[in-house]
Amino acid sequence: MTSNYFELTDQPIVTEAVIEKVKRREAGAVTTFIGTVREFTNDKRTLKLEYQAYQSMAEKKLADIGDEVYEIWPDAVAAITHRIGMLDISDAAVVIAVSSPHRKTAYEANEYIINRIKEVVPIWKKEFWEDGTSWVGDQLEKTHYPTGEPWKGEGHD
Amino acid sequence: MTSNYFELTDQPIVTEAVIEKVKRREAGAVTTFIGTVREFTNDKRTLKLEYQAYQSMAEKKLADIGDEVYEIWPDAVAAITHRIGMLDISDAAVVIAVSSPHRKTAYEANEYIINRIKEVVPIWKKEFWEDGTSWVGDQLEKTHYPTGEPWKGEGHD
Amino acid sequence: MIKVLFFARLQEELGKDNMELDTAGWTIDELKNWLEAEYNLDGVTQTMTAVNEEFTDGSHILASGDTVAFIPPVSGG
Amino acid sequence: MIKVLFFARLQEELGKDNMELDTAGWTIDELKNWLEAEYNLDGVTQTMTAVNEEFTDGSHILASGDTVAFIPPVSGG
Repeated sequence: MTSNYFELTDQPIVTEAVIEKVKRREAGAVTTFIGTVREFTNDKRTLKLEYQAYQSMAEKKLADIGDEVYEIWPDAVAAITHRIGMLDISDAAVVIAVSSPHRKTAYEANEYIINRIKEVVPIWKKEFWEDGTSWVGDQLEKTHYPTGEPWKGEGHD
Repeated sequence: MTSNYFELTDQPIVTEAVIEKVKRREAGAVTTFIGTVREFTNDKRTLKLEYQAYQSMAEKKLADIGDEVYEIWPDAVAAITHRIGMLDISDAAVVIAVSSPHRKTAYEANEYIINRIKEVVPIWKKEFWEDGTSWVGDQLEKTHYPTGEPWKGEGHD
Repeated sequence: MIKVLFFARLQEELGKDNMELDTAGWTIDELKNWLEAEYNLDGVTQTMTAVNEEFTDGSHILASGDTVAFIPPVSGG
Repeated sequence: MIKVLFFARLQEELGKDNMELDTAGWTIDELKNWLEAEYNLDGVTQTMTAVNEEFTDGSHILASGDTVAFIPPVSGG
Protein backbone atom coordinates (compact mmCIF):
# COMPACT_ATOMS: atom_id res chain seq x y z
CA MET A 1 0.00 0.00 0.00
CA THR A 2 1.71 3.20 -1.10
CA SER A 3 1.56 6.23 1.13
CA ASN A 4 -0.57 8.32 -1.23
CA TYR A 5 -3.54 6.16 -0.28
CA PHE A 6 -3.53 8.32 2.87
CA GLU A 7 -2.98 11.95 2.20
CA LEU A 8 -3.74 15.54 3.12
CA THR A 9 -4.37 18.15 0.50
CA ASP A 10 -5.04 21.87 0.40
CA GLN A 11 -6.96 21.45 -2.88
CA PRO A 12 -10.61 20.41 -3.42
CA ILE A 13 -10.94 16.63 -3.12
CA VAL A 14 -12.00 14.78 -6.25
CA THR A 15 -14.16 11.92 -4.98
CA GLU A 16 -13.71 9.88 -8.14
CA ALA A 17 -9.93 10.01 -7.75
CA VAL A 18 -10.13 8.53 -4.25
CA ILE A 19 -12.49 5.81 -5.48
CA GLU A 20 -10.11 4.95 -8.33
CA LYS A 21 -7.37 4.12 -5.82
CA VAL A 22 -9.37 1.27 -4.29
CA LYS A 23 -11.07 -0.20 -7.37
CA ARG A 24 -9.97 -3.75 -8.12
CA ARG A 25 -11.18 -6.63 -10.29
CA GLU A 26 -11.75 -8.71 -7.16
CA ALA A 27 -13.89 -6.05 -5.48
CA GLY A 28 -17.65 -6.19 -5.75
CA ALA A 29 -18.34 -3.27 -3.45
CA VAL A 30 -16.93 0.20 -2.95
CA THR A 31 -18.21 2.46 -0.19
CA THR A 32 -17.43 6.13 0.03
CA PHE A 33 -17.86 8.56 2.89
CA ILE A 34 -17.74 12.26 2.16
CA GLY A 35 -17.67 14.53 5.17
CA THR A 36 -18.96 17.91 4.06
CA VAL A 37 -19.12 21.29 5.73
CA ARG A 38 -22.59 21.62 7.22
CA GLU A 39 -24.17 25.05 7.43
CA PHE A 40 -26.06 24.63 10.69
CA THR A 41 -25.13 22.90 13.93
CA ASN A 42 -27.83 23.17 16.57
CA ASP A 43 -29.27 26.30 14.91
CA LYS A 44 -25.88 27.98 14.90
CA ARG A 45 -24.79 29.03 11.43
CA THR A 46 -21.34 28.20 10.13
CA LEU A 47 -19.94 30.64 7.55
CA LYS A 48 -16.79 28.69 6.71
CA LEU A 49 -14.28 26.36 8.30
CA GLU A 50 -10.55 26.11 8.60
CA TYR A 51 -8.79 22.78 8.99
CA GLN A 52 -5.29 22.76 10.41
CA ALA A 53 -3.15 19.62 10.69
CA TYR A 54 0.07 18.34 12.10
CA GLN A 55 0.65 17.18 8.57
CA SER A 56 3.37 14.55 8.85
CA MET A 57 1.81 12.92 11.91
CA ALA A 58 -1.68 13.13 10.43
CA GLU A 59 -0.67 11.26 7.27
CA LYS A 60 1.12 8.70 9.41
CA LYS A 61 -1.97 8.24 11.60
CA LEU A 62 -4.17 7.87 8.51
CA ALA A 63 -1.83 5.14 7.29
CA ASP A 64 -1.95 3.54 10.76
CA ILE A 65 -5.73 3.43 10.46
CA GLY A 66 -5.28 1.75 7.07
CA ASP A 67 -3.12 -0.87 8.82
CA GLU A 68 -5.79 -1.38 11.47
CA VAL A 69 -8.36 -1.92 8.72
CA TYR A 70 -6.11 -4.47 7.05
CA GLU A 71 -5.72 -6.30 10.36
CA ILE A 72 -9.48 -6.47 10.94
CA TRP A 73 -10.64 -6.90 7.32
CA PRO A 74 -7.75 -8.40 5.29
CA ASP A 75 -9.71 -8.24 2.04
CA ALA A 76 -10.50 -4.52 2.31
CA VAL A 77 -8.51 -1.78 0.60
CA ALA A 78 -8.90 1.77 1.91
CA ALA A 79 -7.91 5.25 0.76
CA ILE A 80 -8.38 8.46 2.71
CA THR A 81 -7.91 12.06 1.60
CA HIS A 82 -8.40 14.86 4.12
CA ARG A 83 -8.45 18.48 3.12
CA ILE A 84 -6.80 21.28 5.07
CA GLY A 85 -7.10 25.05 4.80
CA MET A 86 -10.24 27.17 4.34
CA LEU A 87 -13.45 25.40 3.34
CA ASP A 88 -16.87 26.71 2.37
CA ILE A 89 -20.27 25.19 3.10
CA SER A 90 -20.76 21.85 1.29
CA ASP A 91 -17.06 21.46 0.52
CA ALA A 92 -15.71 17.98 1.19
CA ALA A 93 -13.41 17.89 4.22
CA VAL A 94 -12.68 14.18 3.96
CA VAL A 95 -13.28 11.41 1.47
CA ILE A 96 -12.90 7.79 2.54
CA ALA A 97 -13.15 4.97 -0.01
CA VAL A 98 -13.11 1.27 0.81
CA SER A 99 -13.35 -1.63 -1.60
CA SER A 100 -13.93 -5.26 -0.71
CA PRO A 101 -15.26 -8.41 -2.34
CA HIS A 102 -18.40 -8.30 -0.18
CA ARG A 103 -20.38 -5.27 0.81
CA LYS A 104 -20.68 -5.76 4.58
CA THR A 105 -16.94 -5.27 4.97
CA ALA A 106 -16.95 -2.15 2.81
CA TYR A 107 -19.57 -0.50 5.03
CA GLU A 108 -18.05 -1.60 8.32
CA ALA A 109 -14.49 -0.67 7.46
CA ASN A 110 -15.57 2.72 6.11
CA GLU A 111 -17.45 3.63 9.29
CA TYR A 112 -14.57 2.35 11.40
CA ILE A 113 -12.21 4.69 9.55
CA ILE A 114 -14.23 7.89 10.08
CA ASN A 115 -14.64 7.03 13.76
CA ARG A 116 -10.89 6.49 14.13
CA ILE A 117 -10.08 9.71 12.27
CA LYS A 118 -12.14 11.59 14.82
CA GLU A 119 -10.20 9.92 17.62
CA VAL A 120 -6.54 9.86 16.69
CA VAL A 121 -5.66 11.99 13.67
CA PRO A 122 -4.14 15.39 14.58
CA ILE A 123 -6.41 17.61 12.51
CA TRP A 124 -8.28 20.57 13.98
CA LYS A 125 -11.35 22.37 12.78
CA LYS A 126 -11.93 26.06 13.40
CA GLU A 127 -15.52 27.22 13.00
CA PHE A 128 -16.20 30.71 11.69
CA TRP A 129 -19.58 31.74 13.12
CA GLU A 130 -21.44 35.00 12.55
CA ASP A 131 -20.30 36.11 16.03
CA GLY A 132 -16.76 34.81 16.18
CA THR A 133 -14.57 31.76 15.80
CA SER A 134 -13.78 28.68 17.84
CA TRP A 135 -11.60 25.60 17.65
CA VAL A 136 -14.02 22.70 17.79
CA GLY A 137 -13.71 20.43 20.82
CA ASP A 138 -11.31 22.67 22.68
CA GLN A 139 -13.56 25.10 24.49
CA LEU A 140 -11.88 24.94 27.87
CA GLU A 141 -14.95 25.92 29.82
CA LYS A 142 -16.88 22.86 28.76
CA THR A 143 -14.49 20.21 27.52
CA HIS A 144 -13.13 17.64 29.92
CA TYR A 145 -10.97 14.89 28.56
CA PRO A 146 -8.46 12.55 30.11
CA THR A 147 -4.81 12.86 29.28
CA GLY A 148 -2.88 9.79 28.28
CA GLU A 149 -4.99 8.49 25.43
CA PRO A 150 -6.96 9.71 22.45
CA TRP A 151 -10.50 10.86 22.97
CA LYS A 152 -13.65 11.13 20.96
CA GLY A 153 -13.75 14.14 18.68
CA GLU A 154 -16.87 15.99 17.64
CA GLY A 155 -18.09 16.86 14.16
CA HIS A 156 -20.75 15.48 11.84
CA ASP A 157 -21.86 12.65 14.07
CA MET B 1 -38.44 14.02 -4.44
CA THR B 2 -38.47 13.88 -8.23
CA SER B 3 -38.44 10.53 -9.94
CA ASN B 4 -34.97 10.89 -11.44
CA TYR B 5 -33.51 10.34 -7.99
CA PHE B 6 -34.34 6.70 -8.71
CA GLU B 7 -33.47 5.61 -12.20
CA LEU B 8 -32.23 2.88 -14.50
CA THR B 9 -29.75 3.59 -17.24
CA ASP B 10 -28.07 1.65 -20.03
CA GLN B 11 -25.08 4.01 -19.90
CA PRO B 12 -22.06 3.96 -17.54
CA ILE B 13 -23.01 5.48 -14.18
CA VAL B 14 -21.21 8.67 -13.20
CA THR B 15 -20.77 8.41 -9.45
CA GLU B 16 -20.29 12.15 -9.01
CA ALA B 17 -23.62 12.84 -10.72
CA VAL B 18 -25.48 10.61 -8.25
CA ILE B 19 -23.69 12.29 -5.33
CA GLU B 20 -24.64 15.74 -6.66
CA LYS B 21 -28.33 14.84 -6.39
CA VAL B 22 -28.15 14.41 -2.62
CA LYS B 23 -25.71 17.20 -1.66
CA ARG B 24 -27.30 19.88 0.54
CA ARG B 25 -26.08 22.71 2.75
CA GLU B 26 -27.64 21.01 5.77
CA ALA B 27 -25.85 17.70 5.09
CA GLY B 28 -22.60 16.93 6.87
CA ALA B 29 -22.27 13.40 5.52
CA VAL B 30 -22.68 11.68 2.19
CA THR B 31 -22.23 7.94 1.82
CA THR B 32 -21.96 6.19 -1.49
CA PHE B 33 -22.21 2.53 -2.34
CA ILE B 34 -20.93 1.35 -5.70
CA GLY B 35 -21.72 -2.23 -6.60
CA THR B 36 -19.15 -3.32 -9.15
CA VAL B 37 -18.80 -6.42 -11.30
CA ARG B 38 -16.47 -8.78 -9.48
CA GLU B 39 -14.24 -11.07 -11.51
CA PHE B 40 -14.24 -14.08 -9.20
CA THR B 41 -16.99 -15.64 -7.10
CA ASN B 42 -15.80 -18.71 -5.19
CA ASP B 43 -12.94 -19.25 -7.67
CA LYS B 44 -15.34 -19.12 -10.62
CA ARG B 45 -14.39 -16.49 -13.14
CA THR B 46 -16.95 -14.04 -14.48
CA LEU B 47 -16.25 -12.73 -17.99
CA LYS B 48 -19.07 -10.20 -18.10
CA LEU B 49 -22.60 -9.66 -16.81
CA GLU B 50 -25.94 -8.74 -18.24
CA TYR B 51 -28.55 -6.93 -16.16
CA GLN B 52 -32.15 -7.11 -17.28
CA ALA B 53 -34.97 -5.20 -15.58
CA TYR B 54 -38.70 -4.85 -15.56
CA GLN B 55 -37.92 -1.20 -16.05
CA SER B 56 -41.09 0.62 -15.04
CA MET B 57 -41.64 -1.54 -11.96
CA ALA B 58 -37.95 -1.40 -11.02
CA GLU B 59 -37.90 2.41 -11.02
CA LYS B 60 -41.13 2.40 -9.01
CA LYS B 61 -39.66 -0.02 -6.48
CA LEU B 62 -36.49 2.09 -6.19
CA ALA B 63 -38.69 5.09 -5.43
CA ASP B 64 -40.62 2.98 -2.90
CA ILE B 65 -37.33 2.22 -1.16
CA GLY B 66 -36.67 5.96 -1.13
CA ASP B 67 -40.01 6.41 0.62
CA GLU B 68 -39.12 3.74 3.16
CA VAL B 69 -35.85 5.55 3.87
CA TYR B 70 -37.71 8.81 4.37
CA GLU B 71 -40.07 7.08 6.83
CA ILE B 72 -37.22 5.63 8.87
CA TRP B 73 -34.71 8.50 8.55
CA PRO B 74 -36.62 11.73 7.80
CA ASP B 75 -33.43 13.77 7.49
CA ALA B 76 -31.85 11.50 4.87
CA VAL B 77 -31.98 12.13 1.11
CA ALA B 78 -31.24 9.19 -1.19
CA ALA B 79 -30.57 8.71 -4.89
CA ILE B 80 -30.14 5.40 -6.68
CA THR B 81 -29.01 4.68 -10.23
CA HIS B 82 -28.94 1.09 -11.48
CA ARG B 83 -27.40 0.12 -14.76
CA ILE B 84 -28.87 -2.40 -17.16
CA GLY B 85 -27.43 -4.12 -20.22
CA MET B 86 -23.97 -5.67 -20.69
CA LEU B 87 -21.30 -4.86 -18.09
CA ASP B 88 -17.61 -5.66 -17.91
CA ILE B 89 -15.49 -6.48 -14.86
CA SER B 90 -15.22 -3.47 -12.48
CA ASP B 91 -18.12 -1.61 -14.14
CA ALA B 92 -20.55 -0.08 -11.66
CA ALA B 93 -23.90 -1.89 -11.63
CA VAL B 94 -25.46 0.35 -9.01
CA VAL B 95 -24.61 3.59 -7.27
CA ILE B 96 -26.45 4.59 -4.10
CA ALA B 97 -25.87 8.01 -2.51
CA VAL B 98 -27.33 9.15 0.80
CA SER B 99 -26.85 12.50 2.50
CA SER B 100 -27.79 13.38 6.05
CA PRO B 101 -26.81 15.88 8.73
CA HIS B 102 -25.10 13.17 10.80
CA ARG B 103 -23.05 10.30 9.52
CA LYS B 104 -24.67 7.35 11.32
CA THR B 105 -27.85 7.85 9.34
CA ALA B 106 -25.97 8.09 6.04
CA TYR B 107 -24.31 4.72 6.62
CA GLU B 108 -27.41 2.96 7.92
CA ALA B 109 -29.76 4.24 5.24
CA ASN B 110 -27.27 3.39 2.50
CA GLU B 111 -26.88 -0.21 3.66
CA TYR B 112 -30.63 -0.51 4.09
CA ILE B 113 -31.09 0.52 0.46
CA ILE B 114 -28.73 -2.03 -1.06
CA ASN B 115 -30.31 -4.76 1.05
CA ARG B 116 -33.79 -3.76 -0.10
CA ILE B 117 -32.70 -3.57 -3.74
CA LYS B 118 -31.59 -7.17 -3.48
CA GLU B 119 -34.97 -8.12 -2.06
CA VAL B 120 -37.64 -6.30 -4.01
CA VAL B 121 -36.41 -4.61 -7.18
CA PRO B 122 -37.12 -6.60 -10.37
CA ILE B 123 -33.63 -6.62 -11.85
CA TRP B 124 -31.87 -9.80 -12.91
CA LYS B 125 -28.22 -10.55 -13.39
CA LYS B 126 -26.95 -13.04 -15.93
CA GLU B 127 -23.42 -14.28 -15.38
CA PHE B 128 -21.26 -15.13 -18.38
CA TRP B 129 -18.78 -17.75 -17.18
CA GLU B 130 -16.02 -19.41 -19.17
CA ASP B 131 -18.24 -22.49 -19.46
CA GLY B 132 -21.68 -20.99 -19.97
CA THR B 133 -24.21 -18.56 -18.60
CA SER B 134 -26.67 -18.50 -15.74
CA TRP B 135 -29.29 -16.23 -14.28
CA VAL B 136 -28.14 -15.59 -10.73
CA GLY B 137 -30.40 -16.86 -7.97
CA ASP B 138 -32.62 -18.88 -10.28
CA GLN B 139 -30.81 -22.16 -10.57
CA LEU B 140 -33.77 -24.42 -10.02
CA GLU B 141 -31.73 -27.31 -8.73
CA LYS B 142 -30.49 -25.43 -5.71
CA THR B 143 -32.71 -22.45 -5.05
CA HIS B 144 -35.65 -22.74 -2.72
CA TYR B 145 -37.67 -19.68 -1.95
CA PRO B 146 -41.14 -19.11 -0.62
CA THR B 147 -43.82 -17.68 -2.84
CA GLY B 148 -45.89 -14.82 -1.59
CA GLU B 149 -43.23 -12.37 -0.54
CA PRO B 150 -39.88 -11.04 -1.62
CA TRP B 151 -36.80 -13.02 -0.74
CA LYS B 152 -33.15 -12.38 -0.18
CA GLY B 153 -31.18 -12.08 -3.40
CA GLU B 154 -27.56 -13.01 -3.85
CA GLY B 155 -24.67 -10.95 -5.17
CA HIS B 156 -21.82 -9.05 -3.56
CA ASP B 157 -22.79 -9.76 0.00
CA MET C 1 -57.21 -9.11 -22.17
CA ILE C 2 -54.40 -9.81 -19.73
CA LYS C 3 -50.82 -8.89 -20.59
CA VAL C 4 -48.25 -11.33 -19.23
CA LEU C 5 -44.56 -10.43 -18.98
CA PHE C 6 -41.64 -12.83 -18.70
CA PHE C 7 -38.11 -12.02 -17.58
CA ALA C 8 -34.70 -13.61 -17.16
CA ARG C 9 -34.72 -17.41 -17.32
CA LEU C 10 -38.45 -17.63 -17.98
CA GLN C 11 -38.10 -15.29 -20.95
CA GLU C 12 -35.27 -17.36 -22.38
CA GLU C 13 -37.06 -20.67 -21.91
CA LEU C 14 -40.22 -19.35 -23.48
CA GLY C 15 -38.45 -17.52 -26.28
CA LYS C 16 -40.64 -14.46 -25.84
CA ASP C 17 -41.02 -11.67 -23.31
CA ASN C 18 -44.81 -11.25 -23.30
CA MET C 19 -48.17 -12.77 -24.16
CA GLU C 20 -51.70 -11.48 -24.39
CA LEU C 21 -54.14 -13.90 -22.77
CA ASP C 22 -57.89 -13.94 -22.28
CA THR C 23 -57.72 -15.04 -18.65
CA ALA C 24 -59.70 -12.41 -16.77
CA GLY C 25 -61.32 -14.03 -13.73
CA TRP C 26 -58.53 -16.56 -13.28
CA THR C 27 -56.38 -16.55 -10.18
CA ILE C 28 -52.63 -16.12 -10.48
CA ASP C 29 -52.18 -19.75 -9.42
CA GLU C 30 -54.54 -20.94 -12.16
CA LEU C 31 -52.60 -18.92 -14.71
CA LYS C 32 -49.29 -20.32 -13.48
CA ASN C 33 -50.52 -23.91 -13.59
CA TRP C 34 -51.84 -23.41 -17.09
CA LEU C 35 -48.57 -21.86 -18.30
CA GLU C 36 -46.55 -24.65 -16.76
CA ALA C 37 -48.66 -27.29 -18.49
CA GLU C 38 -49.08 -25.49 -21.82
CA TYR C 39 -45.50 -24.30 -22.29
CA ASN C 40 -43.63 -26.73 -20.05
CA LEU C 41 -42.36 -23.62 -18.26
CA ASP C 42 -40.23 -25.02 -15.49
CA GLY C 43 -40.71 -23.53 -12.05
CA VAL C 44 -43.17 -20.80 -12.96
CA THR C 45 -45.48 -22.01 -10.17
CA GLN C 46 -42.81 -21.09 -7.62
CA THR C 47 -42.14 -17.68 -9.09
CA MET C 48 -43.11 -14.37 -7.48
CA THR C 49 -45.79 -12.43 -9.29
CA ALA C 50 -46.54 -8.77 -9.75
CA VAL C 51 -49.85 -7.42 -11.02
CA ASN C 52 -49.68 -3.87 -12.31
CA GLU C 53 -46.19 -3.53 -10.86
CA GLU C 54 -47.05 -4.55 -7.30
CA PHE C 55 -46.22 -7.91 -5.76
CA THR C 56 -49.25 -10.07 -5.13
CA ASP C 57 -50.05 -13.67 -4.19
CA GLY C 58 -51.43 -16.69 -5.96
CA SER C 59 -55.04 -16.11 -4.95
CA HIS C 60 -55.23 -12.75 -6.70
CA ILE C 61 -57.99 -12.71 -9.33
CA LEU C 62 -57.09 -11.16 -12.67
CA ALA C 63 -59.14 -8.39 -14.24
CA SER C 64 -59.17 -7.35 -17.87
CA GLY C 65 -56.43 -4.81 -18.52
CA ASP C 66 -54.12 -6.19 -15.84
CA THR C 67 -50.43 -6.60 -16.53
CA VAL C 68 -49.01 -9.71 -14.90
CA ALA C 69 -45.27 -10.16 -14.49
CA PHE C 70 -43.49 -13.26 -13.26
CA ILE C 71 -40.53 -12.25 -11.19
CA PRO C 72 -37.79 -14.87 -10.79
CA PRO C 73 -35.48 -14.33 -7.81
CA VAL C 74 -34.14 -10.83 -8.25
CA SER C 75 -30.39 -10.27 -8.37
CA GLY C 76 -29.88 -6.57 -8.86
CA GLY C 77 -27.43 -4.46 -6.93
CA MET D 1 17.61 20.51 21.75
CA ILE D 2 13.93 19.65 21.87
CA LYS D 3 11.55 20.95 19.22
CA VAL D 4 8.09 21.76 20.55
CA LEU D 5 5.08 22.18 18.20
CA PHE D 6 1.83 23.99 18.96
CA PHE D 7 -1.45 23.69 17.09
CA ALA D 8 -4.95 25.12 16.99
CA ARG D 9 -5.90 27.13 20.09
CA LEU D 10 -2.51 26.69 21.74
CA GLN D 11 -0.80 28.07 18.64
CA GLU D 12 -3.12 31.08 18.58
CA GLU D 13 -2.70 31.81 22.29
CA LEU D 14 1.05 31.54 22.10
CA GLY D 15 1.35 33.46 18.84
CA LYS D 16 3.83 30.95 17.45
CA ASP D 17 3.78 27.40 16.17
CA ASN D 18 7.06 26.07 17.54
CA MET D 19 9.90 26.56 20.02
CA GLU D 20 13.37 25.08 20.48
CA LEU D 21 14.03 24.25 24.14
CA ASP D 22 16.95 22.78 26.03
CA THR D 23 14.85 20.39 28.09
CA ALA D 24 16.39 16.97 27.44
CA GLY D 25 15.90 14.80 30.52
CA TRP D 26 12.65 16.49 31.51
CA THR D 27 9.40 14.56 31.57
CA ILE D 28 6.48 15.67 29.44
CA ASP D 29 4.62 16.70 32.60
CA GLU D 30 7.55 18.86 33.71
CA LEU D 31 7.64 20.52 30.30
CA LYS D 32 3.89 21.17 30.39
CA ASN D 33 4.02 22.67 33.88
CA TRP D 34 6.89 24.92 32.88
CA LEU D 35 5.08 26.10 29.69
CA GLU D 36 1.92 26.81 31.64
CA ALA D 37 3.79 28.90 34.17
CA GLU D 38 6.17 30.64 31.77
CA TYR D 39 3.68 31.46 29.00
CA ASN D 40 0.40 31.38 30.91
CA LEU D 41 -0.64 28.74 28.37
CA ASP D 42 -4.11 27.78 29.50
CA GLY D 43 -4.91 24.07 29.62
CA VAL D 44 -1.67 22.77 28.19
CA THR D 45 -1.33 20.41 31.15
CA GLN D 46 -4.51 18.65 30.06
CA THR D 47 -3.47 18.35 26.43
CA MET D 48 -2.50 15.12 24.68
CA THR D 49 1.13 14.88 23.69
CA ALA D 50 2.98 13.23 20.85
CA VAL D 51 6.72 12.65 20.80
CA ASN D 52 8.16 12.01 17.36
CA GLU D 53 4.63 11.66 15.98
CA GLU D 54 3.43 9.00 18.43
CA PHE D 55 1.10 9.63 21.35
CA THR D 56 2.79 9.30 24.70
CA ASP D 57 2.05 10.05 28.36
CA GLY D 58 3.24 12.59 30.90
CA SER D 59 5.98 10.42 32.36
CA HIS D 60 7.85 10.14 29.07
CA ILE D 61 11.41 11.49 29.39
CA LEU D 62 12.61 13.74 26.60
CA ALA D 63 15.82 13.08 24.70
CA SER D 64 17.79 15.54 22.62
CA GLY D 65 16.46 15.63 19.07
CA ASP D 66 12.89 14.76 20.08
CA THR D 67 9.98 16.61 18.53
CA VAL D 68 7.18 17.19 21.01
CA ALA D 69 3.71 18.16 19.81
CA PHE D 70 0.80 19.22 22.00
CA ILE D 71 -2.40 17.87 20.52
CA PRO D 72 -5.62 19.62 21.57
CA PRO D 73 -8.79 17.57 21.08
CA VAL D 74 -8.79 16.59 17.42
CA SER D 75 -11.74 17.48 15.22
CA GLY D 76 -10.96 16.20 11.74
CA GLY D 77 -13.34 14.25 9.54
